[in-house]
Amino acid sequence: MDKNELTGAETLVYAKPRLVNDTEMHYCPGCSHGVVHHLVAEVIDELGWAEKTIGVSPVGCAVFAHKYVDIDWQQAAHGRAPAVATAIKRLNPDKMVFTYQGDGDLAAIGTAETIHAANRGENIAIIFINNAIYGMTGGQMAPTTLNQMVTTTCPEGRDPRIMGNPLKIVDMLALLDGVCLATRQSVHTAAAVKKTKRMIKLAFENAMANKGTSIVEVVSSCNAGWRMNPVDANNWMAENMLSVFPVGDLKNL
Amino acid sequence: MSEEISLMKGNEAIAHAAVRYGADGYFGYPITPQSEIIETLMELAPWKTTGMIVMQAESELAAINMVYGGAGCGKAVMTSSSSTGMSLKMEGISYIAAGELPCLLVNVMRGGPGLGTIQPSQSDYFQTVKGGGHGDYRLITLAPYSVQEMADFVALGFDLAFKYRTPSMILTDGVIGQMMEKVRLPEFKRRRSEEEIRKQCPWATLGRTPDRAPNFLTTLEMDSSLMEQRNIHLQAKYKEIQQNEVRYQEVLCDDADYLLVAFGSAARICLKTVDLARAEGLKVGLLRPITLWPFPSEILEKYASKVKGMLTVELNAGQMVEDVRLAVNGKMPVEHYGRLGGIVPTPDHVLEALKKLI
Amino acid sequence: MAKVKGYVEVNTQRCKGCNLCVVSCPADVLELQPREVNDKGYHYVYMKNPDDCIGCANCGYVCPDAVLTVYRKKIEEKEKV
Amino acid sequence: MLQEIVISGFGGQGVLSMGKILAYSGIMEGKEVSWFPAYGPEQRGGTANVTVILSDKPISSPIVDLYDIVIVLNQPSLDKFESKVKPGGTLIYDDYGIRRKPARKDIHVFKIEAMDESMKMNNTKVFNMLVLGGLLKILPMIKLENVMKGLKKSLPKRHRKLLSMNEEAIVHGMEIISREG
Repeated sequence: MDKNELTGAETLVYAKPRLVNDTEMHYCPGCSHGVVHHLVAEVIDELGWAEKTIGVSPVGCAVFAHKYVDIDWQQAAHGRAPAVATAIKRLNPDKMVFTYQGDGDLAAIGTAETIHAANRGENIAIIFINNAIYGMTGGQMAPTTLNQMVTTTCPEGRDPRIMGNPLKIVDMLALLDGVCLATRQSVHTAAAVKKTKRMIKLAFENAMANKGTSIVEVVSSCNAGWRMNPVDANNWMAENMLSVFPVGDLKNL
Repeated sequence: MSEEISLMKGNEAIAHAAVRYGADGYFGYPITPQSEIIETLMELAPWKTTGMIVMQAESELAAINMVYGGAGCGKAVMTSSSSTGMSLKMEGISYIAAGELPCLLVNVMRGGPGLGTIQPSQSDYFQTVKGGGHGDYRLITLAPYSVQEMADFVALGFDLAFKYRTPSMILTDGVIGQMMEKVRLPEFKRRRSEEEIRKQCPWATLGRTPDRAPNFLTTLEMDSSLMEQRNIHLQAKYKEIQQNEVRYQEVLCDDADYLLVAFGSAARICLKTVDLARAEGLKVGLLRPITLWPFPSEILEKYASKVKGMLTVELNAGQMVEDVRLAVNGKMPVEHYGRLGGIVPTPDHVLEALKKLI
Repeated sequence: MAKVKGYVEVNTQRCKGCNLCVVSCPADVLELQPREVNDKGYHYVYMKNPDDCIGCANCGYVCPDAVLTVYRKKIEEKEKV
Repeated sequence: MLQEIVISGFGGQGVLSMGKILAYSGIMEGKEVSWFPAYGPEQRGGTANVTVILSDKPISSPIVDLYDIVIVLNQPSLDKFESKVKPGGTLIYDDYGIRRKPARKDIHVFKIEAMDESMKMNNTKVFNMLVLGGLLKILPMIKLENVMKGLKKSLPKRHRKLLSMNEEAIVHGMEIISREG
């Protein structure tokens, strides 16, 4: 059978999400960010909320998120996305407001904003990309870097006696009464991608239903920062990261 | 302006005026000597009446970034702090200026540097009018010298901020913030509807609509040639503000041999010094910059050829004096008198300093 | 008995050759071009064994750059005859 | 008319609120007023003082060198402010806990035993109103009816029931002030 017999609107099963525009993403080949961007765009489109969604992008690799997904965005100062989102949501309670943050932004410089927004139960969704490294600045240690993992600022591997242990911030956030959803997912297989999409959808629905703060952590790979090819990086992530950051719901009210 | 006269602190007047202006949100963190602003707002509970949101943030960093978020939606939002807290906010203020967002900032200054003292000071002049945060930006800076002006400058600050899409700062200190005087509060104004905001601020991130492309607010531009264009645009706007928005007050300047130049609380003190000096037959006037940026350089230059000398009086080691000297450009001597670290000079102290100059 | 046939359309200019789709495919349909590169210099993906595609769209889900459009059609046995 | 007044005592003695009532009363009388406290870190006890200026003309500096009227309610305040009375001005003090009495001869000195009196009345809360009464007796710059209006304005609504008690204290304060020397 040739192409013409198979392709058409009625046989279409997967295509670029409608809210993702034609701007080429700046991410490295194989980066998890692109996959999660698509999920965010698909969910907003499926919910029909493109006109009432405001995204808050971070400082880090996702600093250009606003270029790729056709909704209104604000790009926050490093770590402050939850504070920015707090104000947007409080001042516009009928909008869907979410942040999209990396591990440095959310779990290092912005720890206070993250915890306090969640503790207040701000009606926002937080998409948290945890790839255990600082990608944009060239591969330095993140708060979530695994023990013994090598980065440019722990070239002999992270030593927990000196550098502390990987910060399980979503486990911490799950303890807060303001949080209605704290879940950890990944996007390294098609099945994992579908599950993550369901949880992002739930988080966005929670935000609109004013149920409190929802956090979706996506354990991700950073093949460039890890100095691996994309396939090896995903495999390494599955073998090493998921034991420290196991997928599953930490809280789902 | 309402008919009723109230007696209140400058800090309280700012809170009342913000609610009456129809502000949409206040985000702050307590610090002396300005905590009455958030305390009064919490007492007024405007979310029950006008719908204005009042939030105690977890830090000054969070507060200024909440302002960024709210201002990015075209809302009339504000924050307040005092010196050391304002230092923490400076990064956010640079972002707000770069993002061309309107908002109102209030700094009720205390003595520094460091944690310093909670007593009144004017030592954040440089921080406010020369930068503070990084990059080439400017803050419209209003210096009230009475409780009435504290109330009035809320509306003025917001209006200028929206007119030019740039942050405004009310730069005041513990004297004006803590003192009580008579004040006539402005009439209540309705908060703008979302429709009105969308019309006034087409750039606001309120959710894309089919008739426009998505709005995004970012201050990052990796292409230096585009970043230079952005800067040129900002500078053109600042030039326009300098041409249109200079404000000052002249007190008995016409026949003056000597001019005191002072803003805010120091200007109040100098008002009395002028009286004391005139009683002794000294022809002394007061020129009070109301906008510290844009600075009233032209009027100072005009007086430079008429008076014998100028004395700036500041609650700092000599900051505004640099702008006065630039304005008169060496045509005549400009001296400085100031007290530091939270000490407020009295009118007699100023008179003594003035006599040394004469 | 019905059989499922799939087709993967590749936006070759956007492909960054990361290979994630290739390893996600349960039917060994995809491969990176061994020699050809696109304008960005990447060895883009193509259907090496198009007849084996079942249109599961796994490749599409894991592609970070939305390069792939996936189609699937049920085909009756009789058509095959 | 220009009256530059400082009231100084321990925190909790009602120094700031007495100043506030005085300022409000001034407004009711149609005067220009300013009220400027010496503010510090929140502390129970400690010392407190407030400068109140009443004037027929707009007030220039809320901060002054010397005062027309100095009201001191403890020894540290007396030590600090006795020298700040303008020659010919007025000093009012409560001698409760005072070991070193005012010494200046070029000013008018009045004593009011408001602390003792309020303890006798078993109501130390009206202490500051007794002092205010004493001040108004010797310098009737504001009519009593305007003081009462000012008092009403400055009291939170939930405390309005205390109005008559305060009025009685003001009137009583007028009776217990006496000139020294």
